[in-house]
Amino acid sequence: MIDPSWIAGLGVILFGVGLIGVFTRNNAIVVLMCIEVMLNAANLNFVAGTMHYGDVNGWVFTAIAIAIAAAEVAIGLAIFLSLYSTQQTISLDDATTLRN
Amino acid sequence: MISDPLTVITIVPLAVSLALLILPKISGSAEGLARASRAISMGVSLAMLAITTMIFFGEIGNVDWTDYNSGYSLTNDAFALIPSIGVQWKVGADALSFPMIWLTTLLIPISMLVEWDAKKGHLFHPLILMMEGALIGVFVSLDMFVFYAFWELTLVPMFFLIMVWGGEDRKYASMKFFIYTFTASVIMLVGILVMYFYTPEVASSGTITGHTFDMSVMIASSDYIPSEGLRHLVWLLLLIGFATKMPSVPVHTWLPDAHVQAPTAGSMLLAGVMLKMGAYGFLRIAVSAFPESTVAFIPLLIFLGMASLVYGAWVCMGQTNLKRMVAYSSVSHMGLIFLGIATMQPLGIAGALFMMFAHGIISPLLFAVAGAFKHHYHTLEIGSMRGIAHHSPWLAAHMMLGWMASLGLPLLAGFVAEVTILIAFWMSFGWLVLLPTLTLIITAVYYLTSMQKTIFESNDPHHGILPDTLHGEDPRDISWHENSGMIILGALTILFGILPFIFWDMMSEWSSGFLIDTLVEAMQSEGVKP
Amino acid sequence: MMPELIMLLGLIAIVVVPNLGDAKFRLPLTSVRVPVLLGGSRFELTNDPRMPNRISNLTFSLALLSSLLLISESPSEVGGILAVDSFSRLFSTMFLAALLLVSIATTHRLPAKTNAHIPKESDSESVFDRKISILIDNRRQVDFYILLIMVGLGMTMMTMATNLFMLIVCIELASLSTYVLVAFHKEDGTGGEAGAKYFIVGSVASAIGIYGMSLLYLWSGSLDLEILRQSWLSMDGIDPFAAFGIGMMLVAFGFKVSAAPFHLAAPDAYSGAASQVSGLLATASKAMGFLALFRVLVMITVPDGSEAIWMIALGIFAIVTMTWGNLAALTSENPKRMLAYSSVAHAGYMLAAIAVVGSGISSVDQNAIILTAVSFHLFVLVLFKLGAFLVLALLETEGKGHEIEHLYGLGRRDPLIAGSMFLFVLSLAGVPPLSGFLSKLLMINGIVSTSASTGSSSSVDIVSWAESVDPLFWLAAAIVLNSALSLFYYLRIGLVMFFEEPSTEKSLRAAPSLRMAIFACALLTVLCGIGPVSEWLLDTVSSAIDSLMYE
Amino acid sequence: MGESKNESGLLAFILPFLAVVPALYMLEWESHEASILIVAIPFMTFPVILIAGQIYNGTEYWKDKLKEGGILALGALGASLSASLWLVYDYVDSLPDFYDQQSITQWLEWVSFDILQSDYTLTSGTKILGMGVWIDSITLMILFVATFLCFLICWFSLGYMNTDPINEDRNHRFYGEFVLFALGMFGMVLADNFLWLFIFWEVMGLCSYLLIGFYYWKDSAAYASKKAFLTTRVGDVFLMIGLFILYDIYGSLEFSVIFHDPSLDGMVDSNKLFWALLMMFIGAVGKSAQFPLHVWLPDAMEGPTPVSALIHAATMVNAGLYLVARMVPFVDVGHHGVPGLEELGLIIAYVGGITAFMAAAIAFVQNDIKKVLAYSTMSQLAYIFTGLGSALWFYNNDEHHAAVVVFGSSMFHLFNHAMAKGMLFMASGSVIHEMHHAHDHIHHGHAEGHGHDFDPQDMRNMGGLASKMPVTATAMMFGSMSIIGIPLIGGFWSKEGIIAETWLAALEHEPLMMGPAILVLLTAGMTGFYMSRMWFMTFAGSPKSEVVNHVHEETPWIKTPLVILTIITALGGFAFALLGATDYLASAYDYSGHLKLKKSTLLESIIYKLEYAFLPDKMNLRIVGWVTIFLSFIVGPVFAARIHGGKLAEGESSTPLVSWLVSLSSKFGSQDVSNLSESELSVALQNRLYFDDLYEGILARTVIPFSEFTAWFDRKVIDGMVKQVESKSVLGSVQIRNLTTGSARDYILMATVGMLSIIALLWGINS
Repeated sequence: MIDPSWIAGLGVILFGVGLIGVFTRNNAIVVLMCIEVMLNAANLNFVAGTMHYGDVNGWVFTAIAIAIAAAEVAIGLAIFLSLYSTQQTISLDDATTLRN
Repeated sequence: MISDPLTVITIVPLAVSLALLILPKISGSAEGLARASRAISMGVSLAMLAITTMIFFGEIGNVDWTDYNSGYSLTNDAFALIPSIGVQWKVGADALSFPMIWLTTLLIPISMLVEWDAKKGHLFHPLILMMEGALIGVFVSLDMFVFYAFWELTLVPMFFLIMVWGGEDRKYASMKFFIYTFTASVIMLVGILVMYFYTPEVASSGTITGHTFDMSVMIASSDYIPSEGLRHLVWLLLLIGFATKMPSVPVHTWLPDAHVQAPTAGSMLLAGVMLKMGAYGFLRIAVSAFPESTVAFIPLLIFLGMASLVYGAWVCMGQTNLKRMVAYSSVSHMGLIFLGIATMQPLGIAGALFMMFAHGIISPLLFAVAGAFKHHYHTLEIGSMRGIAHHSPWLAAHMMLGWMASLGLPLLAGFVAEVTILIAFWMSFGWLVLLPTLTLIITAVYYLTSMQKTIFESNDPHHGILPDTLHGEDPRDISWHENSGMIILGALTILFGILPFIFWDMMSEWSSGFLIDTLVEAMQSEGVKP
Repeated sequence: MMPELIMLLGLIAIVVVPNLGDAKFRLPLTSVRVPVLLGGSRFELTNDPRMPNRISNLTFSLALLSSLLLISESPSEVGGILAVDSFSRLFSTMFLAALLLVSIATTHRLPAKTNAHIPKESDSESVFDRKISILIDNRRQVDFYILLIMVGLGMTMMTMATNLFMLIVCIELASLSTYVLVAFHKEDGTGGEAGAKYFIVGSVASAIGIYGMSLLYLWSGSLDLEILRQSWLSMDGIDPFAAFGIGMMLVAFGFKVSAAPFHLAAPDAYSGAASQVSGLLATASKAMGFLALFRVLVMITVPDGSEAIWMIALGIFAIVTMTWGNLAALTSENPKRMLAYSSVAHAGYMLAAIAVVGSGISSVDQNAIILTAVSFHLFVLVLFKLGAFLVLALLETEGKGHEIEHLYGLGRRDPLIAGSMFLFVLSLAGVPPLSGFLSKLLMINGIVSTSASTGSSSSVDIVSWAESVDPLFWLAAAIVLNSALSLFYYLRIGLVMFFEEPSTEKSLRAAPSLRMAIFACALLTVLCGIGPVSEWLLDTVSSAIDSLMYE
Repeated sequence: MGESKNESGLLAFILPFLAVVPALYMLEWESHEASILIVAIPFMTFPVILIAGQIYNGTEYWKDKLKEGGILALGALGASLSASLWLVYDYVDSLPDFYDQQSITQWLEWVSFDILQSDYTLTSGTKILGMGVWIDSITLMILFVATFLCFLICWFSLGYMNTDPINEDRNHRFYGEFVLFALGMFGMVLADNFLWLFIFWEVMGLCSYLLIGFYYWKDSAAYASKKAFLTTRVGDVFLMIGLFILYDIYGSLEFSVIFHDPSLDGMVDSNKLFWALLMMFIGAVGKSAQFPLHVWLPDAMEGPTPVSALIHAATMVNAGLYLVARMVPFVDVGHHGVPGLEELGLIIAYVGGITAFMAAAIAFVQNDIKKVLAYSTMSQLAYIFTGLGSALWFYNNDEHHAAVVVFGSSMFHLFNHAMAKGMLFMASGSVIHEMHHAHDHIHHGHAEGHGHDFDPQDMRNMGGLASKMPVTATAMMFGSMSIIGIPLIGGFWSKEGIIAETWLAALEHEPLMMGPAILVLLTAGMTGFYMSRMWFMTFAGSPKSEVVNHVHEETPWIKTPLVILTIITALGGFAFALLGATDYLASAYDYSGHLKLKKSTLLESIIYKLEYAFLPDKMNLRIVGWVTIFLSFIVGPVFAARIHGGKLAEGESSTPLVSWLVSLSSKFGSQDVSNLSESELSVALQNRLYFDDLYEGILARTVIPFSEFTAWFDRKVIDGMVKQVESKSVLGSVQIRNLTTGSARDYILMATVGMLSIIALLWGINS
């Protein structure tokens, strides 16, 4: 069995990747994906915690977090769609009519 | 007759003015509306004047104002407003506040009268009425929270008066007025809150903070503030708030702008009563609560007073705008109040109180005159006209009287205050008196020069030199309502110059009692010799 | 759980009712047609596009009523992760009040035409399009209120959460709905962008928060607040997992309360969204964030009698936030952005107050007072912040409200609305005797009374005292100076409303329900400042906080 | 023309006023109870005149019957006069003992207060700064002078002011302010304490300002009024300081308290007292137009002539003298005075001497008849100051007899000068008035602007008026004689004493006194010259302009007071001298004196008096006396006659009272001094020794730039800081708003930075 700390370590890496991704990438979809990655990092921690403490709550958390992520994707895509329909872009740097 | 007259004179104007501001809009606007709301406002303010006058004559409440030891008179049964934090509706008056209350009720109808039909719309007079309620509220409330609320509430109607009916630069002036004084009062608020925190725990249930805003309790419990440094700091914070309102150099620059832009009635109230709030608050709260700090900071008081007085007078001389000059002269005169308090003599403090009152009737006259110039000659530029006395003899006469009163001519109200303060000042500080006294010369110079350059010297017995701003219109003298307002103020100026004891006696008694009760101990411990 | 149940019912009703029609189901093999009510051509009543609004109003009214009645309910547990007490009821009352106001105020947001017809083939293209858009608008009414009730559910549930995860889930439920609400008004092209930005930044923040939460889970093995507190108290030194976890959760909540530098999307979102929604974000959503901060910071991490680890961070962020907000608002030409920045500044004031709670020098009583102050401020913010947004909403009904010029001469066009607006901005600025003053006073009082006593009692002059006093004292100074700064732009609104020439003399749209909401806000803004109403509110808040602090 | 009408019926209007005092007498009032009327009646009248004038301006009744308020004013002043005569009558021979005297009545408790003493307790008993009435011989004398002259000059004004069309519809202002002035003067004299003395003093200052500026549209008048007010204000401010110090020393400003024991049993610090008195003296210098605050008085002649007569010659300018006279008890070491204040007497004497000489010198070159009189006033007042200075010096050195003589002479000179100068001004007013009318008469029908070049006050346009205006010429002759000090007439009886005693001090006691002594002696001769010059230029010789031929005296309003005052001037001096006025007036600070003949019969008294005047005991005094007589009686007038004297034109003759003088003036030959008048000294004198230029230059270089600097400082620096805060905030605001770039990426970046900094703060600080 893998030591939970490895799983958590993977989570840290994933979180880092996601975090760097969200502010380096310009495409809203990619950013959304990065957010998913970050959420998955959290999920890994929950899993690791469950393994470490033998507490099933972690799994429940993971499941619900996945649900949240799914909802987020659904809503996010819908919003991006509406952004695209008005501004013909989903590039974050281009959608800057609201500023200052 | 009226069981709680102070509450009545505070609430009624506020309520009526709110009703007048809101109701007509609901019922739909009509042409006669303006006239009706004007008449109602005037009626209410006159009723308030009647009440305070009856209070003075003992018809209501039967108060002996010269009795210091009886404390606050006309108090009500405290009525809890926000018991959770110890806020009450508690009113009362003593010889410190009563002259100010009477002055307020006097100036409100006069300022309405002076601008009787100068302003369009139905909002002007109700706003002045609102001023009345707020100003009286400041003077009567014995709860610090309510005091502060009224203190800030006075800004709102004045803000509108300046903003809506002001001069060309009214936007800047009203903003500056509001922000400047508000900032100072929030700083003061920090001081008040420290005082609040050190009030003793009140056992009565219902408070969540365990403290009370009751003014007398707060003042009495200032001793519980453990550190002298903190007491000084709180005193200083309070001073910032009050000195800005007075205003004292170097926090005075809001005043000239506000005055120049304000409509006549606004200026009259601003100079007549609002500036006095600063001095009143300083005595009522800062000095009462922190006598030791006051005594320790006497040099600061002298500095501020001197700076305002001397510097203000010099700045006056450099002004070319009549109203601006008059505004700076207010700064200059307010400086004397600090000097009077700094003397730590009953005479000086009573002089300061009388200064508050005398300046309260003289400066409205000055501003009424300046406003009349603006109204009838459309300019305030000193030197843009000459020989106006020929066209506007009444205006010239009022100008003469007001200017003379302000420069401290004997038998006019201002002199009483000036001479008493300066006598006390000599007794306490000796030759330092040269500075304020010599400033009286400067005062005379700028006043006389401004008169010479407006109402005199046209070099033609039958025509004045009219300002360009008149655009060839026929010059007029002031209208009957302006005139009657100014005549009342002028007559009072003379009356209180000759018979100052009408209010002086109570002020003097108050000062003596206050000094003995509050300040003497601090003077002894600080080693300040009378 | 009564309010939640009511909302659930409302949610169902709002989904079902507009679909009710005369559809009949023919029993197979018979000609008996049994009405099933769902589908078919709808009844006149259910066909009314204003129906969803009415249902929503009714739902929120009932929920608010029940919440108010239950406000002093004795605490009860629900399933181990929810607990009802007067503190949670207090906040759900606040949320419901805000939502009710928004719901009432949105009656006129979208053009709801009762005489919508299905376009015919014979219609010209423009008529065809118009008919279609009317139909779409009418349909959207439902979506909007469904989302609104979802927000309500998320928020009220969130108040009761005793488990951190539950807390986050409820916040997400509310947040995700608000993202959509922000993007909802997408016709003018800004809604989509506003929603996208708000969504992206919000999601990142909540992702960070959830990650932080997972770290806490790794650290303590449970996310129950009570257990977390126990582990925190028994923690030896500072565990990096705990510190990182708390820090990351602060980011998530910081975004909710729009604290700098997490607030950057907020002005964009507020200005892109419908004003009612912006108002909701600035009040209820912000309150939600603060509630979460209470739970996490105050309930978990405040040690007894010593300084909390986040105290300095929070103090610094508080100052940065209030200064940033006020400075940015100073020259803002868009009143919605201006209010957004002002909302940022207010978050700063409240953060400053909360920072004092963590200072370790304040007694439990003082903490209770500070939390009371903050809660009270959040409560009255609903009145005047939302009220100000509603005034802008009224302007929005004529396509305006996003430029300061649109406020020009409002005083002449509609004095009562302008007067209310002026009241709102004065209250925001903290001018007595309005409620904004009372709440700000309580907060400053909390800071001052806690910190002033730390000064050396032997100091005889100001300088030595100032050196000896706890730096927290200067938070009060920061608030005071910021309040002064804020006056510039608040007064500017008053100035342009009463002073500038309006571009049109036309009076504003009637919109009676919106006006009613505005006037209710204005009236309560005054009443909650001084007198019995404020006393009642303060008392309620205070006892609710007591139930939180002394249980 | 209006003035030819018989208007004596108008006097009926003043009868009710005059009836007030008799009525009160009938009601068994005491004179001291009625004393308040002296001030109260004018006080009630002046607003009535001002307001009624403003309202009823131009109506027939107001203009013709009430003379635009003049009749009301006359009535009020008549009532004051009667009340004051009553007071004088009651007290003139029953003065209370000075040092234990109390105020005879209290009018007003103005302000009352406590004082915190150095043991931190309040004084027991409340202090009061109130107003009461104080009576002694000086009070009575000045009160009489003031009420009498006010009444007469008001009478004169009815003829002078109301006939000049330029004053039409403006006279109510004149009369109102005139009455207000009168009340100030009366109040000042009656006041029983220094504060109220000062208060009324300032009221007079105000009226002086208002009346000088009566022709407010004239640049020169507006400027002169301002100058007068400000210059006296400088003095007043110092006077105030003096009062503060005085109050500090004695805890009161009331005469009865202070004079009871001015040394407080030797406890008074003479240095402090010296400063108090010196400060008060500066006030007196301002009010009485002495060097160096003298610059306002000549300009003050811009006011109407009655104003010059009353305020700037006969009454107000005496206030300074009155104040200095009140300093005697402080220095009178014989009676609880404080020793060591000799310098004060010296300073006062020097100021007086310098002013006397300087003013006389400037008067040499003046051609404006009123200016000559103005400088003469200044010079004569300076005489009195010199006398008072010597008196103070004597008192302080316990030279009691000399002190009493010179003090009494000074006060007596005040009386003589007031009467003579009031009359001289009225006479000059009469001349100016008639010249003006004659000029208008000649140029009647000509274009309006034509007459403006003509100056009716310029003596170079006059000459030979003795035949046209016999009454005026007579009056002026006696007036000038009194001022010059022609033996036996008016001022002679007082001036001799001043000069002699000053010399006494210089010769026998204090060499430093030599300065003032020489100066006043020289001035005596100079006075002889310039007064004679004025008279000769005006009345003798042949007419220097055509206007003179059309001059004729007419209105009785003008003649009546001239005649009355001529009699008083001519005979009053001798008469009062016989009655021992000098001693009586000095008795204020000594014992209860009585106004009575020194010797048992009139003849014996006359002989005694003459002997005393011409052949005093001490040789050096005798020399001084005769030198004075020689200079003033012989040298001055003869030179004047040589330069300006001359016969009247052919066919003109005058009354015998003056014609002898005219013909005498032509006997001394003539001398052309035109080259002298172009000398540098003469130019300097014409420019008033450049004092005005100096003051103006200093003010223009210091005060005005400094005030402009402060105004700039206030606008740019103090308010500039406020504006800086504003503009910097706006700048910061724009910059900080630019951080909201609109790109969600940047927002996320910022949030990440925020997260990292939070973690750093949490983790970094706590581990």
